[in-house]
Amino acid sequence: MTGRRGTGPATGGTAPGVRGRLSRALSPATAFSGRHQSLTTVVTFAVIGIILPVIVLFPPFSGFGTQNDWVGGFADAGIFVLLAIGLNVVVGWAGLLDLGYAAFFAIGSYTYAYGASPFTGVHIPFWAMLPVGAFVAAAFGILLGAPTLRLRGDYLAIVTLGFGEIVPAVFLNASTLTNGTNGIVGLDQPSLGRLFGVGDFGFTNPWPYFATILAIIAVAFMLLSRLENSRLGRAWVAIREDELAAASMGINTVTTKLLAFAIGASTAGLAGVYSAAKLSIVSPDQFNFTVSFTVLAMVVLGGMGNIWGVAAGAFLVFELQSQGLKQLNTFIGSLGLPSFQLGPITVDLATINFLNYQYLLYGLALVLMMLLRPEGLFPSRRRRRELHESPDEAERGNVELSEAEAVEP
Amino acid sequence: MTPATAPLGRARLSAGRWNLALGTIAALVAAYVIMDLGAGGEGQAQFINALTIGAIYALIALGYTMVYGIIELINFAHGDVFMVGSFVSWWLLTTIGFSGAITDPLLLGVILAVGFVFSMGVMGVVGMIIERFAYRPLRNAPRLAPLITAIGVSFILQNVIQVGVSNSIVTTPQIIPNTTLNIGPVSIRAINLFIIVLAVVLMAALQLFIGRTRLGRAMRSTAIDRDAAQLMGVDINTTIALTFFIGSGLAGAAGVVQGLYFGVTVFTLGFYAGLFAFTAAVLGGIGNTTGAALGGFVIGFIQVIAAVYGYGVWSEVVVFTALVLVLVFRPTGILGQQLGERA
Amino acid sequence: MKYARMGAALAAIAMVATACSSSSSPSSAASAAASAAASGGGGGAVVNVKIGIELPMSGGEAPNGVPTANGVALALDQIKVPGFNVTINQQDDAVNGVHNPQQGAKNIQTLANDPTVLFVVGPFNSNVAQAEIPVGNAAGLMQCSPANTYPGLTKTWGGVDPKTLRPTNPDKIAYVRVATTDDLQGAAGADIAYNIAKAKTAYVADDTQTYGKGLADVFATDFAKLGGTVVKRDSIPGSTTDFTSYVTTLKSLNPGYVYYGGVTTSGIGLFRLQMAQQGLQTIPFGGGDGISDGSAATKSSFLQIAGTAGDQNTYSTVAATHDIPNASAFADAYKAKFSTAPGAYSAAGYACAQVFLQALQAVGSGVTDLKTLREDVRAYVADPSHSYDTQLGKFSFDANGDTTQHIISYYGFDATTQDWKFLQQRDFTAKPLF
Amino acid sequence: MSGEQRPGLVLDARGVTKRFGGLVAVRAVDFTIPSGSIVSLIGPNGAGKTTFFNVIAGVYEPSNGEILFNGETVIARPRRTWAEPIYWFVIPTILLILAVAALLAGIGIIGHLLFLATLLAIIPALIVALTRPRWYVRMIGRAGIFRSSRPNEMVSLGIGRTFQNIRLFGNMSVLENVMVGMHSRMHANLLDAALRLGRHRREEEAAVRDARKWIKYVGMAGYENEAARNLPYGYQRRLEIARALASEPKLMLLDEPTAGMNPVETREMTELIARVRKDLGITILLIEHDMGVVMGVSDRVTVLDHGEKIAEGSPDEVRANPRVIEAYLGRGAASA
Repeated sequence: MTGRRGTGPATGGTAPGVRGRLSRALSPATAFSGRHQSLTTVVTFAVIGIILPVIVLFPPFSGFGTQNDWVGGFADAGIFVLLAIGLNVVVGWAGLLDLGYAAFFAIGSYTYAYGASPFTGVHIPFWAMLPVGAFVAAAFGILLGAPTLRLRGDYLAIVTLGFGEIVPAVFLNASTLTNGTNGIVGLDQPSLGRLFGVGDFGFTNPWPYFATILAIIAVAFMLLSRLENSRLGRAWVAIREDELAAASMGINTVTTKLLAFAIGASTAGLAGVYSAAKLSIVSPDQFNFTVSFTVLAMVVLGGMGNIWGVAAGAFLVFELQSQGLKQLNTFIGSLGLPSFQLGPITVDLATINFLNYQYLLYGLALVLMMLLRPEGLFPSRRRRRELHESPDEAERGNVELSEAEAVEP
Repeated sequence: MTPATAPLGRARLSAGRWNLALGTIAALVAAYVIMDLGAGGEGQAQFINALTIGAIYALIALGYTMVYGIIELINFAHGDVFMVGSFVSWWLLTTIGFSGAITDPLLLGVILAVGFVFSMGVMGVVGMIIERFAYRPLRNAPRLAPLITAIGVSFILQNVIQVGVSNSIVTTPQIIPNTTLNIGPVSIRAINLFIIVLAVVLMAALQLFIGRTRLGRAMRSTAIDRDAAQLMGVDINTTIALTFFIGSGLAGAAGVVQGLYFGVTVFTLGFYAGLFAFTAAVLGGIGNTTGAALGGFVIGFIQVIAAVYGYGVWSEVVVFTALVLVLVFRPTGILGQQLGERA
Repeated sequence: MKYARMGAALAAIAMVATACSSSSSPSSAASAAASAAASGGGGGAVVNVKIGIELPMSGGEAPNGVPTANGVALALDQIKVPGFNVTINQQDDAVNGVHNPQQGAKNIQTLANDPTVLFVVGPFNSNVAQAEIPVGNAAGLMQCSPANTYPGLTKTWGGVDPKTLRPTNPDKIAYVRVATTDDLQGAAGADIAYNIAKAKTAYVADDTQTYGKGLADVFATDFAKLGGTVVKRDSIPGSTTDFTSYVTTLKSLNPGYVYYGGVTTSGIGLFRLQMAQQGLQTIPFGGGDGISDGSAATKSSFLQIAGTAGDQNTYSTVAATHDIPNASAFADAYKAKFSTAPGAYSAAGYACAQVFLQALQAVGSGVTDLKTLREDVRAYVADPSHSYDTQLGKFSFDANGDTTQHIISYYGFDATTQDWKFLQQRDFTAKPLF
Repeated sequence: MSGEQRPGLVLDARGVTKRFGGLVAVRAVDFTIPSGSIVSLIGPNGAGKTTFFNVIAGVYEPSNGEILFNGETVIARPRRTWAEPIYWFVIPTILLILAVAALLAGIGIIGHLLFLATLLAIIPALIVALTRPRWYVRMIGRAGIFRSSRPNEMVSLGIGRTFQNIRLFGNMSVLENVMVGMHSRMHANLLDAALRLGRHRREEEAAVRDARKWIKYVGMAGYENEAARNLPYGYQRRLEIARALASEPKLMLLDEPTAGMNPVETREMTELIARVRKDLGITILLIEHDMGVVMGVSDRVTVLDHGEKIAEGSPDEVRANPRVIEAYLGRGAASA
């Protein structure tokens, strides 16, 4: 990310050519956004909030659905954007691989279900439940993290994966407390109490939801990007790069990692509360490992570490999944391509349902992305450095090895 | 880089070996007693069930642990390699044209041998291909990168089977006759005995291979220090490919066993099997082949005990709780070596 | 969740119907279509309206959704309502190949946003329905599910009032279903176990899913009410393929009957297979329509997976009348149009479409305002006094939106045909179990 | 060397022993560093220098002995007491096992009571974990199972260090590297940063100013925005020192700061080290192989061999010590 607190855009001195000229040309704007980051965030989201609903009125988007459909879809995409930027804190910044992220999403959702449904008979307003859900998810993040964050990265991955399986399993099997597989239904709708003329959000009008998720994301963005450029954000990156060196620079690695975990979890908690309120039911099978892996794919494809890239990645992947592949079916079907022989198999593109190949496409995207463009579509500057290895990196690896040996008696 | 990953090969437990043996026996006795209490007279049968699925987990876990030992990568696709292996054996047996038990012992032996060799070979090659294209280019990249390609490969394998073969359960011919053998006081079905013996033989062969052969030494030395091994003339690429071949081959064998024992396979099989097998590898101490086998049996017993007492739905929770507890108190697993201070 | 995973059941129905009805009555659906087409000529301007379809259409769940949607399409082909041109707005609630409540809610919203959509056929899965009912209720858009059987969607169940699913207009029904609920099917299962298989003790298991668990719970309750004893109640996660330890447990309990609530994809066939492996194939085994999914020759069906050795003691139920009118004509027409045999829910989809078309015919003449029309259709279908003559027989919807057709068909395994054989059907309205 | 600490000692290590399994890497070493001095630790390869160094830096815990920093015990062999949080979990776990056992055995009432007791026993731990997470982690850290916070605590106390093989944050800029060094001197917490309170902004601005100052001090002005991994080797060494200086240490541990340098770079580095002591009054502990450097800057030299201290004194005394000659110079005469 460029522009940390008035130091101006750090072009790194090595960006020649077009990129350099471009960044020089844009430098007043970049400098402004560097200084007034939060204002920029708010303005950006306001612009997004206006542009997105407008752009879908025009072809080709208008052909795929009405404006209301699109806006409803954007509101759903917002859930994944929120999840992705939360996971980005854990994976992209602190470098901890969390494969059970959906667990915190589930915890946020069930928190809302307990706080605002006929199931418990408690009816706390949605707005109050947002911070509560975030807090509860964060608390579980700490409870899980405290014993396990000492573990090495890969072990952490498997423990989080396990946690991601345990949480839905508990919601499924502790049926007296959670209504089991049927889930908890009839959750309260958010309400503004006649403010702006909006009472209950209801089920038919997507606009209040769209505005709400946009606001939640904007706030999350503001807070998270402030963290990125703070003492804490630097500590996360330092831990990701070299944990021992980070500890030797005075960083309490456990606390810092725990904070990353808790903040990531709380963002998922927010998403969970919002999603539960929008859907008005929670059931255990909404939170299986597909959710965790999808969000991880979004983070990786978007560009680990770059909060804007991750958000864009999540948005694109979600829209591709919910609109793109379906349209691809229609599109290819409309081309009227002839079928052809591929060895013993007859391939008829028109009959292929691309929705069936979502996993294949995900998988290929993940592999190719790692092989060809490991930093993702919209990489952060730092990640680009890290993932495109210079020749002396290999040397560095050797150096580390011998250091490790030296540490051994 | 970790200073001291437990190397492949026999657990370096000179003093602890007796403890290990005694501990294992004590644990087995305890497990038997617990099962017998809950199983209402079928304790022995349940014990054999646990040993059998433990053996399957152990076979899969070996692949995880070998790959981890040598390149420190959680090969997330390994569970799906196992799944594909079960489909390969399904394809072979249905293509040859068997649908039921084969009673002629000679023919059965031949078919089994062909089936295992074929599946193990095919899956070994698949494993090598995966390594060559998805992991090798990333060998010096940050650790997250190959982990993510592994997840990607897992998606690809699942989807290929789902779309290309079947999106539902397929039935595999069970060619081993359903007979019960009585050996002294023990009554055991032929298939269970076959699986347990097969797993033990394969594991023993693996130990011998790693411990006694030149290639095994190459693997061990690569696991301990890749650069030093290279300097000593070990061909790293070949050695790592070989590791993948063996690990994936074992998963292929487990795939055949899956078909023979349960009679079905399905494209989603790999995820949970892989999850449990990897947990087994970590429980036992990853990088340690004996530990992986031990972990596999531990998980088998946990699952069966949970089922016996009517808590089958909680077995997943119990397994992962056990994993967290073991890692908290012994961060390197049951048989893992103590790592250096920093990891 | 499931209404009738009964592709084969339908095929069987078709065969039986061919055998005994001897095609004396021509297809009433076809004739209705013909007469409608004939009389519909003079109505003036034709109003373009749509019927929404909201089913899982991709991935592993395509076999559920596609044939059902085809049933709807077939109905639209065959039956014309004068003055209206009915087309389809198709939505898919599968994400990554798995049904997804979030997507379902979004789809129903999309359908509600399309002013020409007057009626929706779907959803398929109960938890998708739970997410959709509030939306459809708020939008005043009538939904007809061909497949939901979870009782809690329409009546108080497990202490939950279905009105919580309708927060916007609690007293307005915007969801009906043509499937009989699981409480009757569970009761039918208990009936089979106690009265047909003459078992006094039973082992009951489920696959932890809504459908399976509901069914198994009802079975356990009703079996006890009939005087039997449930020796053990197990839940087995659907992802498992290892049932050996459960079967071994079963062996030590030696019950007179085994009832397993769930669907084939959860591995129930495997349970039966492993029972046979451990020599327990003589214990009668029963399940719901989740296992009535075809003969032993059908790929991935319960009977194929279970293997056929000694399975004469296997029973299943289907929550529908066995004597479907004109089954053969329906099967033929379906085959002619889609060149495959009808799927498990094709007839149910067809029936849902018929409900809509008959309602449209009743309220539609002269109304051109689509908003009014949508509400009129909803109100007509929600009114318990109206009845419908459909592919599933004649029925109406009660005040909750449930079908009044409470007929469960009983099937048993027939070793000679290697298929399910119709045993009897029981009308629970006329002849309740208790 | 027991008894009250003498005035003027920054560091006082008493009987430090470190074992790795059966291997004793450091054996009962007493070691002191007077305030404001430059002390060198030398010894042949494998003598336990780096191990000892890592014990002081908090990376390893000593198997025995204690280390006093500014007269306060900061590192000692951890002892477990029953008050430690880990035991809060032991009791509930035992209760839970008993409860499950009782339930399985069919003694429902006892099982339920035990289960209740489990909840009661775990609640204090949960409350602490939820309300005071930092404190909870610190307490757990003391229990000896989750020790990780040692090195950073040493930094907070005033010990900065460099590494034998450079461990910079390669993908961060030079400026960021130095700012990470200031971590323990900065106080902005999560809320300050998230809400960007004035305190945080002022602190960040001051941090940038200070970081630039340190970069200039080690002679790297103009490289602020360069990625650390792209720096030339000598600069990487300097940056490590700048990063360590940024934590405002009282004692700086330099692990072979001139390793791999050419004579010019070595001379510059030696000058820098001397300057750090002179300008900033920072005490320095040096591990070094280059005897020229050691003899040139050190006030005192300590020699380790096979984990034991074999000599201590001024450079000249050590040079003349026969045991040292035998153990070290005798074999490595070329470097003497």
